[in-house]
Amino acid sequence: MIKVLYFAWVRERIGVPYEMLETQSGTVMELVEELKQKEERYKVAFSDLSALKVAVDQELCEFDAELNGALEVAFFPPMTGG
Amino acid sequence: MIKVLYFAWVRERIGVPYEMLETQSGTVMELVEELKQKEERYKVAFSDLSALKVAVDQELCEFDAELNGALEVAFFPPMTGG
Amino acid sequence: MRVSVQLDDFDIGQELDLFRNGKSNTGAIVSFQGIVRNNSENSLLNMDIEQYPGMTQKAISKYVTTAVERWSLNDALVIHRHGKLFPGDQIMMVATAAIHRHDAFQSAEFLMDYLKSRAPFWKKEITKKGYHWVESVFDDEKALERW
Amino acid sequence: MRVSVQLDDFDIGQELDLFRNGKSNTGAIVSFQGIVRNNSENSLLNMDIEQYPGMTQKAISKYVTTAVERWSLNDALVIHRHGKLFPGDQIMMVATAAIHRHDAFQSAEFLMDYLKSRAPFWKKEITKKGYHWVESVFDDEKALERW
Repeated sequence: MIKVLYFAWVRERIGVPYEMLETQSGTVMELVEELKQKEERYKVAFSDLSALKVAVDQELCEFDAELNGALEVAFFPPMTGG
Repeated sequence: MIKVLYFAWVRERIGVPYEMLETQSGTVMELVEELKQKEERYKVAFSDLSALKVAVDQELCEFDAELNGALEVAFFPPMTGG
Repeated sequence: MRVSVQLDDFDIGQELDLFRNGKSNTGAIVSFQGIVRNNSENSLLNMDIEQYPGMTQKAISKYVTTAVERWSLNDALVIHRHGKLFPGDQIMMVATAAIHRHDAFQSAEFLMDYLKSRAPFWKKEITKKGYHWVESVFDDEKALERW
Repeated sequence: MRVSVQLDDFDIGQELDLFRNGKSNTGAIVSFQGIVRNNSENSLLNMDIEQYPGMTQKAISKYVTTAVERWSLNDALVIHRHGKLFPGDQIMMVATAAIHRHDAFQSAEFLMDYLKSRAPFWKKEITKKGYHWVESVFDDEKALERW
């Protein structure tokens, strides 16, 4: 089981702040493809990956990062704090 | 009459914070030479002009600046505020 | 070093007074204060700042540690608010303490650049017409290149 | 814009609170606080700051005006003390308010660089062994070249 979190407009498009998933995906990219197959709202949220960032276990990483053993994956737009 | 002011160690070497002078000097440099002729303490204070700065009427300037009509000339070491 | 992510407002004077005490070789303290500013039409009702709770504190602490080491700081402080904020409210502050001013300035700018683009906060602006998520600015991403 | 040359201490929190109020498009405030730091032998008894009364206010105001124009600042503040100061005491502060952080940082650094080398103040350090005038640092003069 992996916890998948969504923030800002990604959360709004997907409709939940997080969900627990059973997945065989080996990388973030594979997880994204798996989600896009599932339902239209994921397809909308992940339509332009260049507008998104991802963190695995609360560390920023690239979409080709591996998931092995990760507890948490988060998707969100570029940060705008400060 | 012109008011000549001294600050920091220049003031200490010359012994007064300011003095009123009657002078015919046309430039700061001529005034310096005039003072150096007067007494030893001025010779000591003005021995190394590269260690000194000058302001005419409260504006920083060079030693070749003209004095015509100036009310105030000040000599001091480089500033160390802030 | 202190990092605080909080809903509540803070008193910058009190924070700077606490921050100043007890380091006898500190000669320079730089602070940055971020404030909710109105938009050009003056139509901002409020702002809502979302965060990634588990990651925020950790991410900021990493940049603070980097800054303290890189510029030999005596101390560094970051306070960042989340939740509902109104025009004129304080969003966040950074403070850095060093022997010399250049290190204090550089490290504060470094921290600001990283907080802007790498700390997991997202700003939503609510106006009379509705709301929108603030978009990241190319210049903010670009600003990281100089460090 | 405010420039104050004074003997008395100031409350940086109170100053920043006053400074923040009333400009609805200010998004960034940078402050610098200069503090009397002890020397490496920890032997500093006190510092004495001499000024050129007629010129100080005028010289600082000139640099503040330059900064406000060059970086489109909403406001700028300089407070500089003179007289007898002790280790840990505040010497001075600068604050700049802008729409964006980069202008606030740049203008505060510019003001500090100019205050250091162009405002007529001279620092004397009094230690157990006697006193000496603080010498200007080559780097401080050099810092002006970038502006």
